[in-house]
Amino acid sequence: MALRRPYLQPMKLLYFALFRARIGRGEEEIDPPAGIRTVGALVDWLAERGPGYRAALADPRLVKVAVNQEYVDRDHPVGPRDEVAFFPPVTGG
Amino acid sequence: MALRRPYLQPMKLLYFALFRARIGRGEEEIDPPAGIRTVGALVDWLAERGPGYRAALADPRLVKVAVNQEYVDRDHPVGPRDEVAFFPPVTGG
Amino acid sequence: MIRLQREDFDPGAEIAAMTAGRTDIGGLAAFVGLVREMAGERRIDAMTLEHYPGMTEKKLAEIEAEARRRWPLQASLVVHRYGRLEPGDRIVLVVTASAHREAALASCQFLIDWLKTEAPFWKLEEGPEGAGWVEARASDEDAKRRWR
Amino acid sequence: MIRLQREDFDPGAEIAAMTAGRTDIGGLAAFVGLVREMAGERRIDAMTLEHYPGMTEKKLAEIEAEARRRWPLQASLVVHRYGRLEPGDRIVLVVTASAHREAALASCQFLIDWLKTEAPFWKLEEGPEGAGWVEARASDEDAKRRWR
Repeated sequence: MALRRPYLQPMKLLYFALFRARIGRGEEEIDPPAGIRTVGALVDWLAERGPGYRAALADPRLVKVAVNQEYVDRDHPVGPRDEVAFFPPVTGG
Repeated sequence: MALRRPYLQPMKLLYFALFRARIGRGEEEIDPPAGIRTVGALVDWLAERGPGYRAALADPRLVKVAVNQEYVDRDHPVGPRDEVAFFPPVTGG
Repeated sequence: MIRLQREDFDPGAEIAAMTAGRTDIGGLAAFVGLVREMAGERRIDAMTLEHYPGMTEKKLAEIEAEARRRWPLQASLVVHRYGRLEPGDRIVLVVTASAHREAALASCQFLIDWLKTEAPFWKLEEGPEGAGWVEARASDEDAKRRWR
Repeated sequence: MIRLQREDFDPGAEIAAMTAGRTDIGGLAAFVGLVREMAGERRIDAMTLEHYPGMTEKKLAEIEAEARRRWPLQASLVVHRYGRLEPGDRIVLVVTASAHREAALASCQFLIDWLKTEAPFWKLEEGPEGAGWVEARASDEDAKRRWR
């Protein structure tokens, strides 16, 4: 029997507003390297994926992150099957 | 020719709410003695006119006075033809 | 605008009229005061609002003018009723509109706080144990003092 | 109650529904946010409100629950629209009702302040010079910080 790769439990990433525009998509499923265990590590890894990602995620003060629909800090853990959303500061109301 | 008495330019007094109930009327015209030149003197003089007046005007903190529809203090002047209103602290809204 | 009236008012109609056709209002704040059935432990069957005709209109106009000096308002409205009211009836309406929410919210609160301590109204409550004049609350004076 | 919807709402109908048949509400506070034609120097032709489906409802419900923990409220309502809006259109409605005016006014302000910084909405403005995402205002963070 073949080994199950972690790819089968991917992480779901969501991008909103300006980030969606810069990255060019609203969502994607990814399978980050095993070493990526925190929001901060994930942001740094994503920023290396291309200029759109880099532009969106460059300024940490302007990057809000929600894991499973809760606001979290850079040291919050992330793992397979998490829904991780990236967006600029909110402007509703 | 007869002397014109100050009575011909009386002061108009108004009483509201609890004061009207205690004094037994909502308004009256009076001709106070010549020495009554301030709100404070007028209040003290009125308080001697009977138990209803005394009950209404006994506690200075609970007596609000308006002269010609403006809130005033005890040392504000009063004179003939003024409209002087007495009432407890307001409770609208 | 200020209005002193015996009859009821419609908050929704007043809000709609204030914003109709306008594109310069970013925030609108409203306050409605109503007659409660219970005032602390006392039950209220009815309430009669007495006022000082002439001075009431004057003070309401002054209070509104003061709000408009303090905040950049696109529109403002104070409607206050007098006469006999029953539990559930509306007493007072304050509506303020501004380009920004902060001015609308602060001026609405200012208007109701000032009105409570400056406008010559008095409430006579009727309940099972008879009628009595409502006493002024120290907290209303405190609320006004915030705005000095 | 919270509602997230594309369609318009009627502030008057919501206020009337909240107070209908009740005699335990002494004060009701409402805030309506609207699209302005001018945002500072920029003219706005339209605005699109994007949000995070699922999280938006969750955060709005949390914000409302927090207000009800902090103040004794008889009723509360937050309605927020999303999608494309034009100048003069309503965006958001907050209504709170309490026995006392202080709780109604404070909780209404709290709800709109928190919503501005906590609820995942973003505004894309379209004007004569193209479209651009609205940037968050530091003053909104300051407004929220009052309530810590």
